[in-house]
Amino acid sequence: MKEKEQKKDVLVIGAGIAGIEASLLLSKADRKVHLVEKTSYTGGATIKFEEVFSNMECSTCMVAPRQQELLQDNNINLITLGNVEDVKGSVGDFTVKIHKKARYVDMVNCIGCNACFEPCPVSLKNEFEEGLSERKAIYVPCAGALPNVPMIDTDNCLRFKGKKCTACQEACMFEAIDYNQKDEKIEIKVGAIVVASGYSLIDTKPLSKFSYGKIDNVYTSMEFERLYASNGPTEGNIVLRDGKNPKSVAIIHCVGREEKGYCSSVCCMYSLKFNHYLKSKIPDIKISEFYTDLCIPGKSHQKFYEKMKETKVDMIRFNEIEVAKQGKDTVVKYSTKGKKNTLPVDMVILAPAIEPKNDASELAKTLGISKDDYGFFKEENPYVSSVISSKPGIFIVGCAQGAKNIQDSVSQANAAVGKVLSLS
Amino acid sequence: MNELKGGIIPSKTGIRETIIDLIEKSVDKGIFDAVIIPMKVPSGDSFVYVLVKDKKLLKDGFPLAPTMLVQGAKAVSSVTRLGKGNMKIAAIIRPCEARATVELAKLGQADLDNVTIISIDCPGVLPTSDFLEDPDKYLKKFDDAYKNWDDKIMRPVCQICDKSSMVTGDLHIGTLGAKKDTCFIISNSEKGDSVAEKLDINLNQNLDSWNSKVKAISEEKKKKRIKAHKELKSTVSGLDNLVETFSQCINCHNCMRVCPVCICRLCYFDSDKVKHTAEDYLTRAESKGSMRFLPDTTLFQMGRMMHMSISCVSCGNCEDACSMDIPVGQIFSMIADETQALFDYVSGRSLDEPIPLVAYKKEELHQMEDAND
Amino acid sequence: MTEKFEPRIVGFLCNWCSYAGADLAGTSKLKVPASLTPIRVMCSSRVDPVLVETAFLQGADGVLVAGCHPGDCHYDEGNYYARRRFAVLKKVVEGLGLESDRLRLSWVSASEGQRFADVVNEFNEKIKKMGPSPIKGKKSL
Amino acid sequence: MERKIGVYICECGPNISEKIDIDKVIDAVSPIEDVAVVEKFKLLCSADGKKFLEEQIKKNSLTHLVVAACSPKDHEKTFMMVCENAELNPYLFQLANIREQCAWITEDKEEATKKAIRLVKAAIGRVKYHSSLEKKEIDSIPDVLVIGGGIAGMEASLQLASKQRNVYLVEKTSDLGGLVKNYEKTFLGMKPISDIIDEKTKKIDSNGNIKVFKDSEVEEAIGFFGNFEIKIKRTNEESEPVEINVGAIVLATGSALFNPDKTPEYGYGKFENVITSLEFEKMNLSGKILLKNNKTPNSVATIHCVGREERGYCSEICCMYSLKFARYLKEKLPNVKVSNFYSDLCIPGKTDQKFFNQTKEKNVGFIRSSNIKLTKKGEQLNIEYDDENKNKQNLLVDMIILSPAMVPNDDATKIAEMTGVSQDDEGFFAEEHEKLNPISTSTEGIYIVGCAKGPKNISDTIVQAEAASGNILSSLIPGKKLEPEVKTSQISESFCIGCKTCLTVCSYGAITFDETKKISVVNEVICRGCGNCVAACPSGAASIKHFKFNQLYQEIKEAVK
Repeated sequence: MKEKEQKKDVLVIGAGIAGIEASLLLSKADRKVHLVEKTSYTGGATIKFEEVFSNMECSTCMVAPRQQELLQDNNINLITLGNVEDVKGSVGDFTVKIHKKARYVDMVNCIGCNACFEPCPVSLKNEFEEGLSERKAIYVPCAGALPNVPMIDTDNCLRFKGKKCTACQEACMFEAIDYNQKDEKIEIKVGAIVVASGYSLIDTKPLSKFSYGKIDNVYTSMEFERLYASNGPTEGNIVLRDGKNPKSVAIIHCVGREEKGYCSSVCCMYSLKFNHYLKSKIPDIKISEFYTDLCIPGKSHQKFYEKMKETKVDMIRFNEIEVAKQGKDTVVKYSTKGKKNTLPVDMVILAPAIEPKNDASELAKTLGISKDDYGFFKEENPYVSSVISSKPGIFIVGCAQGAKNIQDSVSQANAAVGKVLSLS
Repeated sequence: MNELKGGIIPSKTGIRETIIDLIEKSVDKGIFDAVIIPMKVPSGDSFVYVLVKDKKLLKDGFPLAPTMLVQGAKAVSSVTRLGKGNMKIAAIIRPCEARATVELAKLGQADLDNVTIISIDCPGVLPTSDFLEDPDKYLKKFDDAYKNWDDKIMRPVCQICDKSSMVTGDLHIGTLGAKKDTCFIISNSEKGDSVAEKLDINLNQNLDSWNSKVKAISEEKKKKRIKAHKELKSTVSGLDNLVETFSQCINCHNCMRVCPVCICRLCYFDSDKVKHTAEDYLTRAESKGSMRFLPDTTLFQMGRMMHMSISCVSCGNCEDACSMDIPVGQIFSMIADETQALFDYVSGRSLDEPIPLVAYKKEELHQMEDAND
Repeated sequence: MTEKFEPRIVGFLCNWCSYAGADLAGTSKLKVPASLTPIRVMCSSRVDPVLVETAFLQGADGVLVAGCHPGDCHYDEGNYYARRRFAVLKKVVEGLGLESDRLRLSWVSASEGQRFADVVNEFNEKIKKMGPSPIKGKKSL
Repeated sequence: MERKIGVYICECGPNISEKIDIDKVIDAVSPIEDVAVVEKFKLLCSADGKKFLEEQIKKNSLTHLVVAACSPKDHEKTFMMVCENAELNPYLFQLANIREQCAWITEDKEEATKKAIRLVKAAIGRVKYHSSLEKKEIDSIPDVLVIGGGIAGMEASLQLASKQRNVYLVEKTSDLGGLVKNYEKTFLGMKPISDIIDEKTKKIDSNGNIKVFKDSEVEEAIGFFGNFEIKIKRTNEESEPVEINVGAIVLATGSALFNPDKTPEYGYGKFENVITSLEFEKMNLSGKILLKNNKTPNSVATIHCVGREERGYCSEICCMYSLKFARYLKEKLPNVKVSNFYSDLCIPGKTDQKFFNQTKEKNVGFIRSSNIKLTKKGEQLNIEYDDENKNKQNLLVDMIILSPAMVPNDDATKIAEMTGVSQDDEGFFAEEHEKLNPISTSTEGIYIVGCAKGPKNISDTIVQAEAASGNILSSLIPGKKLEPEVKTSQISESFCIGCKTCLTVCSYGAITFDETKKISVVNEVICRGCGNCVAACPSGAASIKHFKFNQLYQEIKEAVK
C-alpha cells in the first residue's frame, strides 16, 4: 500500500498572542503557516492591555515587534477576517475551507495613512474600545493596529446600505478602496491544526447584583484596560462617563465565578495590576479590592501583591456582595465575616470570569474536537499533554483550552509547535 | 566600615627606615619575594618605582618619596596585569595609589592575589616642577612638612585630600597620633593579618590616638575640599570659564597618559572615531562659524570624566603632567566627588564594590528621568 | 531684529519602544515639533555618553535620550545601564557649570504616541525658554 | 572605489508630497559629494516603485542607496529586498523616515521640509560609512542534553528523540521519575502516577535515540547554542567523564521542599506524627497510613502554606494536593476526620474547583486560619490558631501533614553557574522573558522546564517540556545551518585592554574573556546587537555593526546643524 503523503503546512486559528507565537515558531522551522484571524487585526486580547502583570511591562512594546515580524514573514499567510468553515480529513492531511470576508481595502495598495476615516459620515461605538469611543464605518480598531489597514464595516457603511456615498474612496490617493471586493472561499491543505481562538469575558449584565449597564460608573475589567491605555479612548486618563476622575474605586473579583464553577486564574493578578494603574494616575485614590480567595500562584506574583499592598489598598474578603444606588451615591453592599457593610465609591470595576468565545461550540463542531463541561476545548488527557485535543493532529492552546495567563498561553503555543514538528 | 585592628611598632630612626626595616625582615622570613618601592634615580632629582628582587638593594628604597612621577598603581598593574606570577610581592605605596590599585584590579588591570599592598599615612607630594627647581632643598622641605603635617607646599589636590590615611590595601603604616619612637601598623585583610603574625606583631593594640587624629585631619580636609571645590567652580565652571580654562590645551594627552585609572590601550580620543573628514569639519565650522584646531579638547576632557571620574582617586598626576598648567587634577577631583556620590561610591574603597557603571539598581536615579523642574 | 529661534534637538530613540512610540505619534497624526531630529538606535544602552557629549558640544540646543520604560527593555536590562551612564553624564555637565537641563532622559513606550508628542513638546518649550545653546558660538569648545 | 549614492524620495501619494516640498529636498541634497542621482517617485513600496528602484540601482551602478519614505518598521525590509534583487548589499542602504516622524507630525510645510532635508542629509552622511554585511551560517549539532529524569526531563527526551536527533538524559539518582514517583495518584483525575511513569520509562528504554545516564551528573558545559561540549560523570565512582557534543540543553532539574525545621511553630521534628507532604505521599503509597504507635489515625489535619511567608510566594499546587490527601484518607480510612488549615484557596483553572467541591462533599473540613502553633496534648497534637475573626481556637488531631513550599533544588546554583543560566531572587532558574520566552533563558540554546523554574503541577510541567521541544525542534534542524544576527558587536583585539566591562554588562553572555590574550571576545552567534557593550567600553574597542560611532556621528552632525 502506498503511504499517504503527509502535509507539512499548518493551520493556526487565532492571531492572539498564542497564535502569533505558534506561527512564528513554526515558520522558524520552515513550515508554511496559514494563520486565520477572525478580526481585521492581530494581537488578540493582549494588545488591549497597557501593561501586563507582574513586571508591568508595556504590552504593545512586548507584542508589536512580534506582530511586525509576523507580517513580514514569508512563511506565514495571514488571513484576517477569516473564518474556518469546514475541516475534512485527518492528521497529516486536512482539507480546510476558509471564508474570508472582504475588507474592501486593498492590503497592498493601502499605505495606512488613515485619510479615509475623516470623510466617512458614519459614526458608531468602537467595539475594540469597549464602546468607550467612536469609530467610523471604515476604520482600524486603534492607532497602531497591525496590519495597519482599515476595513469597511458593511453593516453600517452607507454605501452598503444602498446610499451613494463614496467619501472614503475619494479621500484615498492610492486606489486602495475597492467596493467591489468579494468575500473569498479559500481551500488549503494542511497536516496539522493549532487552535488558539482565545476567550471572552462573561456577560456581566445578567449578573444583576453588580448593576452593570444600570449604573454608569460600573466598568468591566476590559473597559478599564482601555480607559488606562495610552492609545485608548482617553489616552490613558481615568475619567468616568461623567467626565470626572474617580476618588474612590472598588474592584470586585470573582464576578461570575459561582455561575461558571471555576476560578479564572488571572483576575486576582490583573485586579492588583489595576491598583497600580489607578495609583499611578491618581495617587491619592482610595481603592478597595473585594475578593474571596487570593489566587496568586507562581514565583513572582506574591511579591507583586505585597508591593501593591504597600500602596494602602484595602483588601476586603467578602461573602456576599452587591452594587447599588443609594441616593446619588453608588455603593458596594457587602458582608464580611458575618457583618454587613456599605461602601460608597465613585467607580466600580468588575473582574468577570473568563469563558469560551461564543463561537467556540461551532468551531469545535467544525474541527470535530470535543469540549469540556465549561465549553472550553477539551484536552484528551492532561497527563499526556494538555495541548492534544480529542482529534489527532489538532492542538488546542491558550485560553481556548482554559483560562490562563500569557506565560502559560505562550508555553502551550510552543508545546503545540513541538507536537506538530514531531508528528512527522 | 569595620573597625580596623592594628599594633604599635618601634620607629626610632625615622619612618622610611622603619618601613625598610620591616620589609627586610619580611623578605628574610620569606613573606615576600620581591618588593615594589620608590627609589631615587641616579641623577638624584627624581624618584621612580622599582621592583626589587635583590634584598641588598632594599636599603635604597625610598618610601614616601617627595614626588610622584609615576602613580604606584601603574607600577603594580604593569607587574601583574598579565598574571599574578608565582612570587609574593609587597607594594609600598601611598593611599591614593593603593586606591587606584584597587580600581585597576576591578578593571582587570592588576591581579592582587600575590600582592600585599602596604600604604602609609600620606602628607601629600610636591608638584614636580617645584621639586626640580632644587631637589635637595625641596626634599628637606618635604620632610619638614611631613613632620609638621603641613600641606602648604604640596600639590593642590593633596592639600584638600581627605583620604590621606584611608586604608584600602592590606597593611597600613600610621604615623599620625603615634607616640615618640613608635608608629602604628594597621591590617585591613587576612593577608595583612598573616604578615603581622609572621612578624610577631600583636594586632590587638589600641589605635584610638591614630583613629582620632586621622578623623580630625580628614574632617578638616573635607571642609577645605568642599570650600576649594566651590572656589574652583567659580573660576572654571560655566561656559566662558570653561572655554578659557581649556583654551590652553594643546591636546598632548599627557594628563591621560599619567592617569593611573586611564587604562586604555588607545584612548578613545586618539582613535579614528573622533577623526573626521574635511567635509565634516567644514560642516561643523559652518554651524559654529568657526572651529579651533586641534579639535575636541573639551570633548576629550568631558569624555575622560565620563569614562574615568568614577574611578578617579584625585592623585593629581594629571595636573602635575599638564604642560599648560591647566588645573585638570582639581577639576577632576571636583567632578569625581559628584559622580561618585551619585552611587554612594568611593573609588578604591573596597574591592567588593563593583564599579557603578557595570551595575544598576532597578529603583534608582528617578530624578534623572524626564524634566527635573 | 532677531531671527526666530528654532531649536535643534537630537533625539536618540531606542528601536523597540521610543522609536515605535514616535512612529505611533505619526500614525495618530499628532503634532510634534520639528526641532527634534530622531536618531534610531537599537537600545538606549547603545547611547554612548560620548555621542551625547558630541552632540552637546557641537551646539545641539537639546539632546533627548529615550528608551523603554524600566523593566520593559527589549534586551532585558539595557535601559538601567543607560540610566546610570546618563546620570554620570548629567553630573559631569552640571559639575562643569554647563546647562545640564539641555539633556533629557525619558521613557516612552511603543503605545505612547501621545506621550512622545508631549515629551518633545515639553522639552522643546523648555529649550525655547532657555534660548540657543551658548556653546554654538564657542569655536574653541 | 568611487562612491555613487542614489537618493530616492517617496511621495507616498499626498502623504509626503503635500507636507514636504520634495523639490526643495532634492535641490538641497543634490550637490552633496558622492550623490549621483536624486529622484522622487509616487509610491516606492508599490510594485512599480520596487521595479523602478531596482532598475535605478543597476542603471546607475549605485554603490549606496538612500530612500526617504516611511518608517523602517514599515518598509526597511522591502527596500533591503530590492537591494538584494539588484545585487547591492542590503546594508549599503539607509531609510530616512520622513513620513511618520516628519510629514505626519509637522504642521508647517516649511519646517517639515527643513527637517526632511536634515533627515535625508543624515541618511546620506550615514550611508557613506556603511559597510557590506554578510549573513553568516554556522553548523549546528541537533542533539540535545536533558538534565533531570523527572516527568519534565522524560517528556522532553521522548518528544525530542528521533532518527536525526540523539538525546542524552542525565539523572543524578538511580531511577527515572523524579519526585512524583513517590505519589500514588495525580490530583487531576486521581490517575495512578505509576501509569504515567511506567509508560514513559518503557518508551525511553525502547527508544534507540535516547541514551540515559543514571547516577550521573553533568560536570562541565561549555560552548554555545548549536555547539555545546558536555562532560558527564558518574557520581560516587572514579571514572573518566563521558564527553558529548550537543546543540541545546534542557534543564529539568526539579525542585525540593522547604524544610519545616525553619518554622518551629509547626513542631516538625519535635513532635511525633507531624510529617511533610512528601512523607505522607510515601506513607500512603506504602499502603499503611499509620501513626508512630502503629495505630490508625482517627483525625488528620493538613496545614497549607508552610514556609510561604518565609519564601515569599505561593507554591501553586499545595492546595490541590492537600485536597488529594483528603481523598486518599477518606478512601482508605472512611471514618477519619480530615481538616484543612488554609489561608487562601488557590485552585485556578477549569478543573480544580470541581475537585474542591467534590472533596468538600466528602465531609472534609476547611478552616481559614492564621497564627498556627502546634503543641502536644497527651497522645494528640493540639493546633492553636486564630480563626477568621481573629478569635483564638484550637483543634486536637492525631496526625498533621505539613504542605511546605516548593524550593529550588540544592544543586540549582551549581547548575546555574555551570551553564551560565541566571537565577531569580527565589533561586529558581530565570526565564529569558517572563511572558514571551517562558522556556528559554538568556543563554541561547538552554531551556528551563518544570519545577526547576518555579512551582507547578504535572500537566503544566509536561506542557513546558513540550514547549522546550517546540523551541528546539524549530531552531536546531538537522542539516540546517544557524543564521545568527548580522548587526552584532565586535571587539577590536588591538584596542581591548581587558577590563571586562563589556562582559559584565552583556545580558546574554555573548562576550567571553580570552585569558591568554587578556582581551574580550564577542561570540557573534549569541550577540543580539543591542550595543550596550559599545557604550560601556571605555577604550572604544567595542563597536556595533551598522550603528558605529561614525555612522551615528553623521546623523548627529546633521541634526545639530
